Amino acid sequence: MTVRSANRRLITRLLLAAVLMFGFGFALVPLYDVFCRVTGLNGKITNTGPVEQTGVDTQRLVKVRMIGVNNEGMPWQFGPIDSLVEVNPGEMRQTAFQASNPTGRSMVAQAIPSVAPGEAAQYLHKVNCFCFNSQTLAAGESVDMPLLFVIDKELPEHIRSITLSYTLFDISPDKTASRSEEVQMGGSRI
Amino acid sequence: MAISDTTGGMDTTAGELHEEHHHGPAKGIGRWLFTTNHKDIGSLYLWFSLLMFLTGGVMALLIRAELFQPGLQLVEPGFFNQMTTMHGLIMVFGAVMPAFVGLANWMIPMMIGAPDMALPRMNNWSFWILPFAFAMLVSTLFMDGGAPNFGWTFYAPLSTTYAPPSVTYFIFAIHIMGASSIMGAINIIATILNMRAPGMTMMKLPLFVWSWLITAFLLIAVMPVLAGVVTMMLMDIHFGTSFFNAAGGGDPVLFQHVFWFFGHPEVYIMILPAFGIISQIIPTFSRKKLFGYASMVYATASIAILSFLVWAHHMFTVGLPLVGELFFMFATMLIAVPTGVKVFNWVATMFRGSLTFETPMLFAIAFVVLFTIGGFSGLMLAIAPVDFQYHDTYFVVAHFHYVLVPGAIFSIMAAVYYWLPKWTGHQLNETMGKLHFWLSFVGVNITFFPMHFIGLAGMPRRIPDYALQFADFNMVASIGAFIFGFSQLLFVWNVIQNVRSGEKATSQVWEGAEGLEWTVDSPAPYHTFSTPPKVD
Amino acid sequence: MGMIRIISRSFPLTLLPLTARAEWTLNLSPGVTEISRSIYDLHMTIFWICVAIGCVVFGIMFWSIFHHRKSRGAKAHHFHEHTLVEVIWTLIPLGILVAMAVPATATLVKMYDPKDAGLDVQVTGYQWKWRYQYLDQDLDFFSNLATPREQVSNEQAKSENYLLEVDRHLVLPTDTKIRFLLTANDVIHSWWVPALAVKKDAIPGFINEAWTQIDEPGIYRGQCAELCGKDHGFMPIVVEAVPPEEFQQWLADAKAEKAAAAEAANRSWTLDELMQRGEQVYLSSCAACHQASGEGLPPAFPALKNSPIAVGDVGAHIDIVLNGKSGTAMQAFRDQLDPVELAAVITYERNAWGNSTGEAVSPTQIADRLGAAAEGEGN
Amino acid sequence: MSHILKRWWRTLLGVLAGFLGVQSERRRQEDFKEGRAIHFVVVGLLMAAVFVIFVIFLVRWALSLSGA
Repeated sequence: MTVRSANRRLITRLLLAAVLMFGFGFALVPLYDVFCRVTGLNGKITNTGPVEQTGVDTQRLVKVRMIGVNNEGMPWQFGPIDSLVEVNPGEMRQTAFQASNPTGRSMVAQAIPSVAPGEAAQYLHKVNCFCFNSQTLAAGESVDMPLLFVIDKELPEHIRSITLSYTLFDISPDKTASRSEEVQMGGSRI
Repeated sequence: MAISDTTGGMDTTAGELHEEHHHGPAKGIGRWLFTTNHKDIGSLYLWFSLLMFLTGGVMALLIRAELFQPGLQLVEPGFFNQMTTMHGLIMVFGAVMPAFVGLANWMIPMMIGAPDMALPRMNNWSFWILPFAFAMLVSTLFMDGGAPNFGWTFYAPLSTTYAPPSVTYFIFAIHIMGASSIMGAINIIATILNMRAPGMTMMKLPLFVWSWLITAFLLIAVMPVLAGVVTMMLMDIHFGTSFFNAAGGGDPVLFQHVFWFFGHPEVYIMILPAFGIISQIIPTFSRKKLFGYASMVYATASIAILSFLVWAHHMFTVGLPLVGELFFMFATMLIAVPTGVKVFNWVATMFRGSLTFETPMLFAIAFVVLFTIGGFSGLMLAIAPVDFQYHDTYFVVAHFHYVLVPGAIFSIMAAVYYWLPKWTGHQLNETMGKLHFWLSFVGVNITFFPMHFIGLAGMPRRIPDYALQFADFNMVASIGAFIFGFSQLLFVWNVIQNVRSGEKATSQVWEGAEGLEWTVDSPAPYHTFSTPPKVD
Repeated sequence: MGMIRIISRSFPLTLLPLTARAEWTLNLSPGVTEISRSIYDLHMTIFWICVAIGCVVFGIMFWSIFHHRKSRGAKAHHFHEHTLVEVIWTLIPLGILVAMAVPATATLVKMYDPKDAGLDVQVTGYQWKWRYQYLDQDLDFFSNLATPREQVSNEQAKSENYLLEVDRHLVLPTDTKIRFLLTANDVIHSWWVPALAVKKDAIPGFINEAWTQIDEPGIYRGQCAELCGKDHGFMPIVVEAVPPEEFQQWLADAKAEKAAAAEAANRSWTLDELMQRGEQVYLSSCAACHQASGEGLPPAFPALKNSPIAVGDVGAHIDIVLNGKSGTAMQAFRDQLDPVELAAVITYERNAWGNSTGEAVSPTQIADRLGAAAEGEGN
Repeated sequence: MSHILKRWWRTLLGVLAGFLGVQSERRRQEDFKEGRAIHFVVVGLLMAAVFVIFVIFLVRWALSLSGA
């Protein structure tokens, strides 16, 4: 085999390796999700939808701290009805967050949930949550947004307190429009 | 290693690639633009990296000048952040990496008895796209909204949703640099695997070549990941995806995972060639073979794999679960030792040798001592609970500057002084070389050692102004930085003087030097080993 | 434009105008919590281990540099391998590190155990200030840098706690386990108080937890530890630890103060009063972006001087201050400031730097706007 | 058969030596004469996976000891 053809073969393989690694970079995104689901790395809740009731563990009482956070530039008034909910593992519990839009325009928001400690995320099962969908509120409108959840009985003993936070992001269409306009004008964030 | 120049050794190597090249260099600018000669391209890389080193250095001095005293004196906070970001990017991607590629271009073919790099034309491209990448990066300084200001680690969402418009140019610059590095790495691998002179088996490769072979594989593995992460940023910024944007279901912490998946091997990319260089220089001036060559090769090779398993030790404070913290702490500790003890091999090489202390050796010894100090602080940083106090303080700044300045940069300077007589044909001016060394050595320590103290005392990284209890050591560090910075002008002067004049160098140059590169004339002819040497 | 802004103001060339000189330290602070002390112990242990290894390695190296130099007639010996020695010098450090891992793991496990906290405090990072919410206590405030800008620009002598002082301290009880719930409003911040050995990233959209139990009353200062934009260096943290009884008293006082502020909104304010108050509020809450001169830092931060908002329709001006401007760095200040402060700062912006509208916005006007929205919530 | 096994065994030993960072010149000569690069890469990747699993067990063990 001549050096030239050996080189060509090697280049092909190495370029292929580079392309594969580029793909692998993107594959890290779903891999990370899987990894998070297994380890609760980032406190994302992955258990949603209907749940089978298998009895309540009345021996334990878990404190669930509810938090509402507004992300930058979000003027809604937003917070839980009950800041602290005490619940037995296995018990289905209904609570709600309140939101009102004090501005003079209609806005769309998306609530993003997060759980601390992250380890608890896989044991917090949300049957129904306002965070499944985006919320639209007209000017001055307000709404109670329900949340139905169960804490799995398998929750490790050492976790006695769970924090469930919702961060409200403004995803109103006019917001995106105004931002891209700014980009076109060459200006940055004003 | 016995070497005999045989004339009939054209059996396997690439004489065919060079039919058109049996003449000297072309004249004028065209020589440099269109050159496919590994020595020319090596020189281009080295000059380019020197230019970038000085540019990044000016930025560092601006940073240190601002930090000379508490209060804002010279620049505004926004511009300060642009400086820290550009300094980091330029030093990592513009100074250290191209310098190593330049050394590889010059030396690898000569060390393995090859007439040139395996892919000379690609070699030309991989250099010439670099100036464009950096021109684009530096031009962002003059754009509306300023240059990237989110740190060289560019954490989202500061670098996406909250970035200045110039971030797009930054992303393209990173893409080009990545392409250049990947092409360079492919070329180096092909050269080492396919172009060795007959008899130059893998077992006989000099350690510099070995370390570069492994580094090149690392580059091919991680530069595409970096390209991937900046592409995701680009899509988040312009195409409405949500890789790192929590509002759309993304995760800013994911950015850090992907970045450090690239970033940790990148650390080794910047230090393995340095290991190689030091492993060439210390034996030469100890007049003794490297102690534990086999161990060095094996350890370096295993780093290539294991360095992928410890990335999250850069992110102990992001809120990893306990299991994650422990995993990355244990893994880091276990991996650190086998690599760290390579320092012992260099010491053992010097032990019972016959030592002389020419300029390259001085830089190499300083490397061993100061790199080890950087290694020690690295060990301290590996302990997760303590890292909660060290993380993102000047202690970390001290740590990685000890690894990169008296580590990577000193090794590059050692290499330049070591091989310069071979390149120019002129003996080194030892007096000037030593003056440069001592000023640099003193300057580096005055600059970076106090940073350990201010970090432990509680000063965060990347701040343009600080509380009064940090004032004294910041002043000391700034003075050191100016000593170090200006002493590099001596380096420039030394190199230029050596190119222009000097005592005629012999082909062996250094008394204890061994290896193929020392069998050719000094200066090395434009084409070396057109006829492969025979290595027994 | 605005490529390199050189501050042309005073550049003190003398080395001495630091009137206050805090004591400098070389080492980590042992801190005031059990965790911070065990971290300090770990730090010192690993430090001395490194020193010991360093002494041995560099000792041998310098010994051989001295004795095995060619100028002293040293001849090179030709050994270049000894596997057993290499194995030994690898295993010894490995053993030491494994020994270190044991206490490190124990400390880490403790740090990750926020069980049975007596007080929950939500910490939210903003560009560039911190917000503290005492959950269950109905107390919520922002903590801004208190160092005057003149000190930063060297027009005034620097105070003792330069850049480490805030307008409102985070007051915490001693001998109580306190849990922090950390998040951020915009970019990633990191809440760090060295004396408590708490450093945790505050990430937008995510919640992190950390805890502390302070043993000694005192004032402990820290800073944001994660690059978060222009004023990353200007968002300090001040924790004031007081005995539990005193903490209860402080809570009661703080709530009373809040009620009094609401009361103050009902009385009438003159233009001068509002301007005076407004200037203070402006400097602590607005000047970081819009600059004390009102000229901003365009394009990122627009000027207010002669701006259409500040001299135009007052309703629009109130709206943007209360609700922020979506898609920009302009925050909603409705929760950050009370009605008096809001009215004062809007009045100030409409009458400072030659913006002579002569209009005064009254606190009641603001309170009505806020109240209307609150009623709209439908309870 | 036993010859192949022996070769893989030698490769495995080589990789482990790499992870420890120590190898003797004699062994290295043997590895380079008889071994094949691709074998070392494959075994190296496998052993990296084994290393990960080993550390995971180490973590679990440490946690069970510390009672968390």
